Amino acid sequence: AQDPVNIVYIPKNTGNPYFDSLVAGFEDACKEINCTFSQAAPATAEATSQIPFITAQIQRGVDVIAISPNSPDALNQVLDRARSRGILVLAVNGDLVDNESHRDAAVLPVDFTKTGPGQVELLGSMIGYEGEIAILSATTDAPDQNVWIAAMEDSLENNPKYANMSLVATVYGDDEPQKSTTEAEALLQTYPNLRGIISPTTVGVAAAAQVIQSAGKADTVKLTGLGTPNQMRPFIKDGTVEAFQLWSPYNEGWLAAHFAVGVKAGEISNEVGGSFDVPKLGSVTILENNVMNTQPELTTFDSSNIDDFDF
Amino acid sequence: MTDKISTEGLSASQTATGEQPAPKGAAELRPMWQVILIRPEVMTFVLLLIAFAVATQLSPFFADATFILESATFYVEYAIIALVLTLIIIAGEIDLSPAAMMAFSACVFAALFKLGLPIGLAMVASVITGALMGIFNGILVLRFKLPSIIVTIGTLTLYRGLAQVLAGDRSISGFPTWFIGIDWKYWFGVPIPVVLFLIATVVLAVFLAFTVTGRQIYQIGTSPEAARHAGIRVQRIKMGLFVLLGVASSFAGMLTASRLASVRYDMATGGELQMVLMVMLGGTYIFGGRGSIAGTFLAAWLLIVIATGMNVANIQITSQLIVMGFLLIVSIIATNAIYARTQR
Amino acid sequence: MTISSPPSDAGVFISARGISKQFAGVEVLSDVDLDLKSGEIHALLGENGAGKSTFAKILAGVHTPTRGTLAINGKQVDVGSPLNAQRLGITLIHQEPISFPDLSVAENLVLGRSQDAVLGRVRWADIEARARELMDMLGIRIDVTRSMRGLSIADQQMVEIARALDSDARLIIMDEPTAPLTPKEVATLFEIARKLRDEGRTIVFISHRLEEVRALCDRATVFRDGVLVGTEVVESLNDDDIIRMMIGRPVKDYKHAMEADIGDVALEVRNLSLRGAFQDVSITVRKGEIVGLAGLVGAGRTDVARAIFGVAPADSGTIHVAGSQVTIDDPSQAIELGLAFVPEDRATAGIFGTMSVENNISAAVPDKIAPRGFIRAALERQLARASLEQLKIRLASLRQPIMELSGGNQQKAILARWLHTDPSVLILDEPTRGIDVGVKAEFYDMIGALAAEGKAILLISSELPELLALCDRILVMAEGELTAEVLRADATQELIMQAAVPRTGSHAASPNLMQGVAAR
Amino acid sequence: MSRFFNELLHRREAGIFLMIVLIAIVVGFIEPRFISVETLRITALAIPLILIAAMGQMMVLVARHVDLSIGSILAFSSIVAGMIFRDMPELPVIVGVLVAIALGAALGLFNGVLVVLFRLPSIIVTLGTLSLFRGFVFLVSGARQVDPQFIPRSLIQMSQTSPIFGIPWLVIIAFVVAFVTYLFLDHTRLGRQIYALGSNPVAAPLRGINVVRVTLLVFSLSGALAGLAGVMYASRFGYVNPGITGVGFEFTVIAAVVVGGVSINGGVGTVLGTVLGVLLLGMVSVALPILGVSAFWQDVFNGAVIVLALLIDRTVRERSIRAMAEARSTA
Ligand SMILES: Nc1ncnc2c1ncn2[C@@H]1O[C@H](COP(=O)(O)OP(=O)(O)OP(=O)(O)O)[C@@H](O)[C@H]1O
Ligand SMILES: Nc1ncnc2c1ncn2[C@@H]1O[C@H](COP(=O)(O)OP(=O)(O)OP(=O)(O)O)[C@@H](O)[C@H]1O
Ligand SMILES: [Mg+2]
Ligand SMILES: [Mg+2]
Repeated sequence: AQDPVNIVYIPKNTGNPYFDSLVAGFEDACKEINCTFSQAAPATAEATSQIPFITAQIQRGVDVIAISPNSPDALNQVLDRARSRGILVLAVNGDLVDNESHRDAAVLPVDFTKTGPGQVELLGSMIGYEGEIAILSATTDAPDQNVWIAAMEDSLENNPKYANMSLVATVYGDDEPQKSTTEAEALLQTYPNLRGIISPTTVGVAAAAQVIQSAGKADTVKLTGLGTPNQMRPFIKDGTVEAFQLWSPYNEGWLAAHFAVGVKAGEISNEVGGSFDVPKLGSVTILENNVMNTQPELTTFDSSNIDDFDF
Repeated sequence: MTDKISTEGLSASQTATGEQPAPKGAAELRPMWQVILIRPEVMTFVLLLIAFAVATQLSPFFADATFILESATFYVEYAIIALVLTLIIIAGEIDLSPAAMMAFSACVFAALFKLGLPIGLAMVASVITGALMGIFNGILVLRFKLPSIIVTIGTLTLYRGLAQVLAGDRSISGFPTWFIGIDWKYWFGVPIPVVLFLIATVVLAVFLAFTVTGRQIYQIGTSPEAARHAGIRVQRIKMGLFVLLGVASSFAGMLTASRLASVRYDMATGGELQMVLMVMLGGTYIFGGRGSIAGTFLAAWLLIVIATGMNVANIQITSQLIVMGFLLIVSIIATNAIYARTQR
Repeated sequence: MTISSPPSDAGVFISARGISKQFAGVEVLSDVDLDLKSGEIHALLGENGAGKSTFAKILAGVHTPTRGTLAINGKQVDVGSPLNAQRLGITLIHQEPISFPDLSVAENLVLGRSQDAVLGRVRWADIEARARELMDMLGIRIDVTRSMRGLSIADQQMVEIARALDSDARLIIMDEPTAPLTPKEVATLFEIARKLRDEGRTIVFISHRLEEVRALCDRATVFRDGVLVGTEVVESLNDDDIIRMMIGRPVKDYKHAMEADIGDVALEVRNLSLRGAFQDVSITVRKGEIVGLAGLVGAGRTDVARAIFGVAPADSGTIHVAGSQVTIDDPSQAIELGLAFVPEDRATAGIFGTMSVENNISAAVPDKIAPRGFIRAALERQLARASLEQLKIRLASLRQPIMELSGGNQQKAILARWLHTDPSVLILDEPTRGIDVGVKAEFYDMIGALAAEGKAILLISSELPELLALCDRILVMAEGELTAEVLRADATQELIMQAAVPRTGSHAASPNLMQGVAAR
Repeated sequence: MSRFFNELLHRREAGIFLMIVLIAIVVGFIEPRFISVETLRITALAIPLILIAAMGQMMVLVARHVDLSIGSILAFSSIVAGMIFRDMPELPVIVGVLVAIALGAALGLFNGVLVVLFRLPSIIVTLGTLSLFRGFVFLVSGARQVDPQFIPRSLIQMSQTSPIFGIPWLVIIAFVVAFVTYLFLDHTRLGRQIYALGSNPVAAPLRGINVVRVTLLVFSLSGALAGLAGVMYASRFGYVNPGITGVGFEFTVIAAVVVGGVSINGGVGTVLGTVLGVLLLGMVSVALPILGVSAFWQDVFNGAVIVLALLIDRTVRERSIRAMAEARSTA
């Protein structure tokens, strides 16, 4: 048969549990289809830290580079070079926002335009669609989060269902536990009537959960956001958090591997509007900007299903 | 006028002549091979050879000149700064803030450019910012006589903070195409940043080894007191070096900006460690007075080979951190030991 | 002067046999045999650098001897460390008082004393009470709770003495304790020392002041160049004997230099003052003249020299070089004006230790070796070689690190450095300190020759014979002020010493001293 | 003259205290909600980690050294403790705690040994071990985070429940550590030897101070306290991440200690001053978000504060040297 497709995945940084699950998706896929997989992770998620790794992978002559980019634009040059050597470049889990032409395709978990409204709906259902709410985000310029926050603001303003909910603050914890914690504490203190917090970032939602638990305010302040089940499990179990959302990072790896192998084998053509079948996921359509989603909606985790997940 | 003091019983003036081995105090010369071989730079060179051999063994993709030169472009930005840092450390000071200076001056450059300033002026402003930060470091160290190592830990936090305040978490891009991608432009088949590094090496090496100021840098580092007594303008030279480092950081920042086509406040985070590592690994004595540009040059290539080799061999970053930390400590200990040995 | 009581017949407390010490291969003590008896005050005498302090430090466990043994009460001991010395009953009052500036006076007194467990509680009240008692005993009024920082050297020395008193040490070594003290403090100290002797303890007393030795000590041992020359009962010695033992030749052998043709004023400083260092110092040095600056350690002579040369400029006063007033804020300016300065602290302010001899020699004249900014090795070599011959510097190679040279040869290299600047004024601060006798003589020759060439020389020295032999005129400083100016013809050691010893209360020179002061 | 110096030192503590009050008033004026018990609680919770590590760092600085590796030591102790909780849940919690402290002490000792054995400046040694120890963190953890579900409930509750006056255990432990440090430094011979060593390292052995022992001790204590802070990290944040935990911690701690009046020239520093320094920085970090100031300013503030504290230290020192010179001329 043909040589296996050589895939490398470069996560944002090492030691990030979220990406462990994504890697597992790749690994499992390559057990079943014709590919070999490796990963190379920088120590920090700083903008340039992935560049030496990309260069090294180009030199190693891999067929596919899948990457969760640390910067929407700092990687343009080096990714262009990878593509000029015939390497298939996939953005996974996060896109090169506004620089989509520097990668071949993107595998994103869900349609990001639905994330914001989905979160608002979830929180609204917890607080009876009424009261003050706040957002605890990552950094002020985090691209994905900003897209979601914009969508949240839009829903709150324009959807009459949320007319009684008011967004009183958006704060940023920089994805650092210490800063996220102090920001969350400041929210509770500054807004005594706060009913709910949305934290669309894994570090933030865990820190906020810890703060609410410490303050003993689980009854008055509801929290939701995007988190990993492992990170949030104790808070679901003790009732600090009723429900939160995410998608399956595992499926991202799974899909990316199938897509890459398919393209390399000429079975899938990377064209907008095309579609192909992936085992377990069913039919996947290539959307505008060559984006693929692993699932139509966010997965909601609560006490009923959290033990089914381990990532 | 004064007649000679009679020094009966003392015949020193008669016995003393020229370069005869003296009886007391004038120790034997060390053999020439020792003088040449027992030098930290030799250790660096040997390590470089070993690293090269190991990397070639580890990965069949490593031994490729084009690849190594291309990979070198990420590290020469630090290496250029490390060359200037070498001068500062030889002069008996240290500066841990250059990575932060890189970030802040690059942010100034990008922010001004975004404000509509012509790119040339923005570059000038960035260089001036670098120089000002160098002056600020210099004033704290020289005028207020604060220990440079701890002051620059303060200013490194400060400059990085300013970069963050100025640029936020956004990455700033949109530079004209001629500015972008200097690492993909070549002179004589070598990427321009690497050429610049080579030029800086030669210029600084000549400066340090053959000019009066270069000599005085060694003298200042060996004994600042004695240097001052000998009429050397210690403060002026040290201030010059701090400013030069600020300017070099600004240049390196712009090289990075060109390579990435974008600027963010977190540029070169943690780079100070790498720079210090290059200088130390090159055998420059942490207490000043000894060291060479050649050593830093070799050490820069050593790091390039190690990092590139490990990357291309897919060795996990965890091991890379340990190797780097270990190298730093071992190189300091070895340099120290070698110098202690040649003290007498 | 009181006649000391004869040494008691009690036995030997500590005996040294064959004690030798090398520093970096240089032997500074050779085969010293000495018995110190219980109940005696034993003087150690010798020129600067003779090895007195080194011997004292070996007794006190600060240094370990390269060879030789110590025995206490006949039992051989290995002192090893200061802590162990303390356990063995040996206490040293260091020549430079040891102080921990950030700790209180009381704490400085007890630090390291207690043998309690290290985690034992510190009883501040007891410590302070005891400290006050000791201070009262010594008649000094210091608040024992204040920090040590800022105490005068004299007070620091008294604290050290108090510390020694508080111990039940059998052997108390005092290394030049009286140098910074006032006569009254010296008297108190002597009283206490005698009391301790009468308790049967052994006291070793190091001093350069023969009259003190005569007043206090029972026996005296003289060192010269690291060798023990002899031990005698003090009463049996006269000053000439002692000096002869110290310098190895009769005093008379030092001959006065001849009058020379002295030219125009080369350097003049008027009313120079630096807060906390010296006040109102005026000095004139003419071409061809050697002017001495005498004084006790800490009198401020070095500070004056540093002020003239711009190392630590003065607050007020003026400096004139060759008749015109100048500003000197940095040594580089002084050099341009034709000044040169050989500092006393050769190791830190003179040499570039790890750099080659030729680099050291050329340091002050970069233009001569680098005509167009680039150093030409041949020129540098030539320059250095010329100095080798002129000053008879002994070394193995010009590329040798200068620290490998002996002190005397290092000093010659520093002098060579300055001669290349062709200075009109040379300031020499203790140029012969730590230099062996033979090389010293060479230095005297050179200094004389330089003056003969017409250079103006300001010579700072703590060795009176040296000043008496070389200088046309000697200025004396005490506590930061000029106290006397003595012409060669009138100069005697006594006269200078009297002006140099600080007076309590006022600094006015005594009337009979004034007679010796020249009116120039 | 030096009374004046002493008073200045004391005034230094009074000065920090005043500054804390001043900042509280100003912030309270702009944002009245700041003046509340809740602020006290948040501030109290923001400081225990820093306070405990600051006690160690202070001892190191007093001995005229510095320890830049505490962030990595904290992470190492924290991750190992976390792994023990995760992989050996049957062991009592205290085992993890003790192991964390012991490991911290061991890494600190390693720093000390390098400093003593090779006579290297501690700042360079610990700059090296800062990255070396971080490497160890990744190595032992396999770059895997210890998730919240594995952190024992009882440990988490240390930062939530209180034995008295609603003050969380974590805070109480931190202040107990500070008090014990005070007793040790001010009332034991060994403690005083640390000051003596830093005040005059050359003379210290002449007074029978075992320089090696004291140096190893301060580094081990600093490591052990960083280790303790590591467990407290797990308690406070509920998980341990090899890449995030403790990064940049050393700068915060050094800033706090230097602000508290501990001199980098050794020999000077008090527990009270350090506590106040930690409080000051802790309060500012709480005040910034309440005022709605971007977290970006935090670094600017920390950096400026380090530089400023050094300048103040310098001025005080210069004044005392001048006082000394004057004392000499009027002696
Ligand atoms: N630690 C040391 N390292 C090297 N040389 C030393 C050291 N200590 C003393 N010496 C040298 O040993 C010799 C004897 O010095 P020592 O201090 O014993 O003299 P001294 O008789 O006490 O002189 P003074 O009267 O000036 O105090 C001197 O030449 C001195 O330079
Ligand atoms: N109280 C003191 N505290 C600290 N240092 C002192 C004190 N007194 C004197 N010194 C130091 O001793 C050195 C010698 O003092 P100074 O230069 O004033 O006198 P000198 O007459 O040249 O003495 P010397 O014979 O030692 O050279 C000075 O550099 C000074 O710093
Ligand atoms: Mg002596
Ligand atoms: Mg002097």
